[in-house]
Amino acid sequence: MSTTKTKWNVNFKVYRKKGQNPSHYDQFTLEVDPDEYVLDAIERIWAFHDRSLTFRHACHHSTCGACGMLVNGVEKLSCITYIRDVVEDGGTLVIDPMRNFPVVSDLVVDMSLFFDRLEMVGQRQVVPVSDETIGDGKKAQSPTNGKEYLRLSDCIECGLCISACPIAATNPDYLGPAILAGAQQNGLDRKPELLQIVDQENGLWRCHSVYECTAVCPSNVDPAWRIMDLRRQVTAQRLKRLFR
Amino acid sequence: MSKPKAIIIGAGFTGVATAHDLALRGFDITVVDRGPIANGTSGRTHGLLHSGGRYAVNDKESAIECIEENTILRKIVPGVIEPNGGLFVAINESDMAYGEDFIEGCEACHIPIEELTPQQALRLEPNLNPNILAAFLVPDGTFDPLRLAMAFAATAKSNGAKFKLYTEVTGLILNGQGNVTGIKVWDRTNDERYEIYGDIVVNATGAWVGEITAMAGVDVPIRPTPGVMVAFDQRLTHHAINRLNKPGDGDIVLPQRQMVVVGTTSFEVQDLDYVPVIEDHVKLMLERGAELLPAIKNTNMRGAYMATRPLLGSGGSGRSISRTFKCFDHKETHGIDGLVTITGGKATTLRAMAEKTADVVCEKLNISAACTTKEVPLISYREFYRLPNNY
Amino acid sequence: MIQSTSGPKTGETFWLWFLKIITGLFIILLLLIHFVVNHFVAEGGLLTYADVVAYYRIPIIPIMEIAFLIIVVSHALIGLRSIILDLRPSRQTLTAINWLFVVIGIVSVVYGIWLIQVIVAKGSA
Amino acid sequence: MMSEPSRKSGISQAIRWFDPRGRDIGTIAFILNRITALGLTFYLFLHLIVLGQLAQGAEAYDGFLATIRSPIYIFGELLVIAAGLYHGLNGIRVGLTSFGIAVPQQKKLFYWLLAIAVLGSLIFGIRMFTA
Repeated sequence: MSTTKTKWNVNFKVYRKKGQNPSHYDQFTLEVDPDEYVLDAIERIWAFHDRSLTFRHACHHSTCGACGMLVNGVEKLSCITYIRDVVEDGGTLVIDPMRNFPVVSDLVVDMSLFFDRLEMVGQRQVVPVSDETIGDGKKAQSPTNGKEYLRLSDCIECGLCISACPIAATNPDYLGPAILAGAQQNGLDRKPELLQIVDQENGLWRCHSVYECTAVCPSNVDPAWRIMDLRRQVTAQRLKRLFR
Repeated sequence: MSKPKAIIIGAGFTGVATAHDLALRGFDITVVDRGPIANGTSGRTHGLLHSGGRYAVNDKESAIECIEENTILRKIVPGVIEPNGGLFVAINESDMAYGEDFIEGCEACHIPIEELTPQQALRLEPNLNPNILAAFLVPDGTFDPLRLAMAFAATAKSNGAKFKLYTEVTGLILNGQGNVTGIKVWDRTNDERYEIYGDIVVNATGAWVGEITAMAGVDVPIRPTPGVMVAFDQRLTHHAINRLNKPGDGDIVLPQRQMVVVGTTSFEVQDLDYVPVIEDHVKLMLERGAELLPAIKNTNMRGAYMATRPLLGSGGSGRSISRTFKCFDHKETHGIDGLVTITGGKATTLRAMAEKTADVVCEKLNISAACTTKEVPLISYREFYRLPNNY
Repeated sequence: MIQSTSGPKTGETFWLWFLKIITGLFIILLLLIHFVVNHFVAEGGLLTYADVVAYYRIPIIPIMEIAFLIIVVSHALIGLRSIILDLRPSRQTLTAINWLFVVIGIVSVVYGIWLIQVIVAKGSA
Repeated sequence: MMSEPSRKSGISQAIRWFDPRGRDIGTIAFILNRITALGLTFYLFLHLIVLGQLAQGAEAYDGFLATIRSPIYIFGELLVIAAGLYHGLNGIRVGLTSFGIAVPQQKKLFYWLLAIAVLGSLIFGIRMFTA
C-alpha cells in the first residue's frame, strides 16, 4: 500500500443471514485502494469491522474457486475483481451470496449438491495438457514438445455459472452449466455411460442458450460452448442410430 | 472402551492432515476453524510441491523432509497435483557458482537431479530466458492448495471426523490443575456459543498459534513472515522454474491451471488478520519473474496476494530461518497438560507434520497406534462437500 | 406430435427438443414460401372473403396450410411445455399438462382442417 | 447421497428470466425470445378462433376485416410481424449453435439477426401504415 496514491471511500452493502433469522444488509464504509480486490475489502470488513461475517475464500488468486459471490448483482470471483472495475470513489458495492444455492450464512452457500453432480459426471481436475481446451474448443497453446504433461483443469468449480443461469433459477433439478461442461470435458467417447446422465429431462435439453454461464466464467471454461458441443455429439449419435 | 477424543484447532494443512492421521489411529476428531477450510496461509500457498532442491544447500533437514513427502503425496493424492517436474536455472555467474553446492546438496539429501544443457532446457521450456547458462531437472510439482487440504479433510470426515467450520475458538477450558480439557467456541454461522471437551487439544493454527497459546497464558517461538505472490494470465511453462541460487525474492515461477504464479517475498507484520499486498513487492515479482520467463512482461496480471508463513524460532531474518516444523507438548514446555501445538513446516510436509503431532498425542495418551498415512490413498476432495455437515 | 409416455421420462427428451428445432426450421421455410406465393398469387394481399375463397381454390394451398398449421401448433405447444418444464412442475402437473397439450393440439388441428374444408367447399360450390 | 433441494423455487423465481440487470446480451436475446414465444402462441390461438368468422360467410368476414383496418389493429399486426421476425431469426441462431455450429460467433450473429429483425419490422411498418 503506497501512501502517494489516492484512496477511495466505498460503501459496502453486505448481505447478512444467521441461522433461521431473516436476512438483511449491513453497511460498512471503507477507505480502499482502487487497485485492491473486492475480496481484500471483504476480508478487511471481517478483520476490523465485524468478526461475525462469514465468506468462503482460500487461494486469493483464482485457482480454488471458493470466493464466488455477487458484486452489484453480477457473479464475480471476488479475489481477482479490482475495486476500480466495479465501483467509483464514493460509490456503493452491494455484495450478495451466489444465487441458486441454499445460503448457509452471510455469503456462504451450500454447494454439496453441486459437488455431488460434478462427481456424478466425473469432472476431471487433473487432465493431460493435450486434452484441455481453452474456450471455444481451441487447444491450449502451451508447448508440449511430445511429452505428456498433466495440468489442473480450467474449471475451478466456483459455481458462478450455476448462479448466473436463469434456468437453474427456476429449476434446481437442471444439472447446470458446470456439470454439463464437466461431462463434455470427460468425453462421451471416454465415458459412454455419461450419455444417460446428460441426455435426460434435466440435462442437455433444458439449456435455452442464454450464454450467461460463459459470460460470467472466470476461468475460460466456456460452458455454453461445451453444452452445445455435447448437444452436437448426442444429436449425431441419435441420428446415426436412427439410420443404422 | 470409547474412542479417545481429540479437538483440532485450525483446518489448514496441518489441522486437516492431523485430523486424517488421528482418525486413522482410531480417534474421535472434532476440527474447528474460524473460517472455511484453508482460509489462512494454507489456501494462499504458492502451490509448489517441493522436491527439496530449494533447501538442499542451506537447510538440509527441510530438504530431506520435502523429497520424502513429495514422493508420498504424489502417491496418495494424485488428483490435486500437476506432477511435471521443475527446473533450476542459472542466469549469471553467481548462479553458476551456487550450482556446485546445489549438486552436492541434492546428492546429500537424495534428491534426484538431472543436468541439462541450456539447449535441452530451452527445448523443454521454450519460454525460458534464452540466456540461461545451466539447468537441472528436479521432481518438483504444483498442487492446488484448497483441494489438497480438502482431500485430507474429506478422508478424515469419511473416517468419522467432525468439522465445525466458521467456528472461532474464544477460550480454552482449564481444569483445577491448569490443564486444558476443552475449548469454548462461537459458531459464526448462527451466532451460537458452546463448549467442546476432549482428551487432547491440538493447536494447529500455523502463524496464529500464539493467539491460542496466549489463552493458556503461554508463548511459543513463532515468527509470522508474510510473502507476496503474483499470478499471471498465461501458462508459460509446465515445469516449476526455480532460480539456481540461495532462496530469495521472486525466484520461483510455477505453472498452475492456465496461469503462472511468481513468488515470493518475505517481510514481517504485526497484525496477522489482515496483511496488505505491498505494491513494490508486486513490481519486484514481475521483474524477477521476467528474468526467468521473459514472456511474463507481456502477460496480464491476474491476481496479487500474500500468505503468512509460520516460521519457527527467534532471531535471524525470514530467509535464514529453517523451514522445518516443531511440535510442542505444553506439558513439557510449560507444565500445561492437554495441549499440543504444531507449527512451522511447509505445505509439502503437511503429512509428516501430522504424523509427528499424532505420535506426540498418542504418546501423551498412552495409545499405541502406528501411523498409516504414508500408504493410505486419500479420497476425492469433493467427498468433503458430499458427506453430511457439508459446507 | 406431443406424446406423453408413462414412467420417469415425462420431461424433455431428445426427440421433443429435436422436433422443436426442426419444426422451427420448417416454419421459417413455409413462411418464406407463403410470402413469395402470396406476393405473386394474390397481389395486395387477401383483402376480402372472395379473395380468400379464390386463394384456397389452388390445390396446393389447403395442403400447405394444413401442414403449416400442424407444424406451428406443434412448435408452439412443445415450446410452451418447455417453458413450463423450466418452472419445475410436479410429476402430476406435468402429466396433466402433457394430456392437456395433446388435446389442445388435436382439437386445433381438427378445427383448422374443418375450417379449411369449409372454405374449399365454398370455392367449389 | 443426493439431497433434494427445496421445492420453493419454481414460479416465484420466474421473474428472474426477465431481469436483465447486470446481465450480458445473451439474456436480452433470451428475454425477447421468451416474450415473443408467449406472444406468438397467444396470437396463434387467437388467430385460429378469429378465423372461425370465415365459416360464417362473406358478410361476417368482410365486416371483421373492416374493423381490423383501424390503426390500432394494424399496429397489433405489426407487433406480431416483428415478434415473428425476431423469434424466427433468433431461432436460426439458437438452432445452429445447438448443433455446434457458429458457437464462437453467436454474439456477432445475434447482433446481425437483431438488426435484420428491426429493419424488417420497420419496412413492414412503413408499408403497412402508408398503404
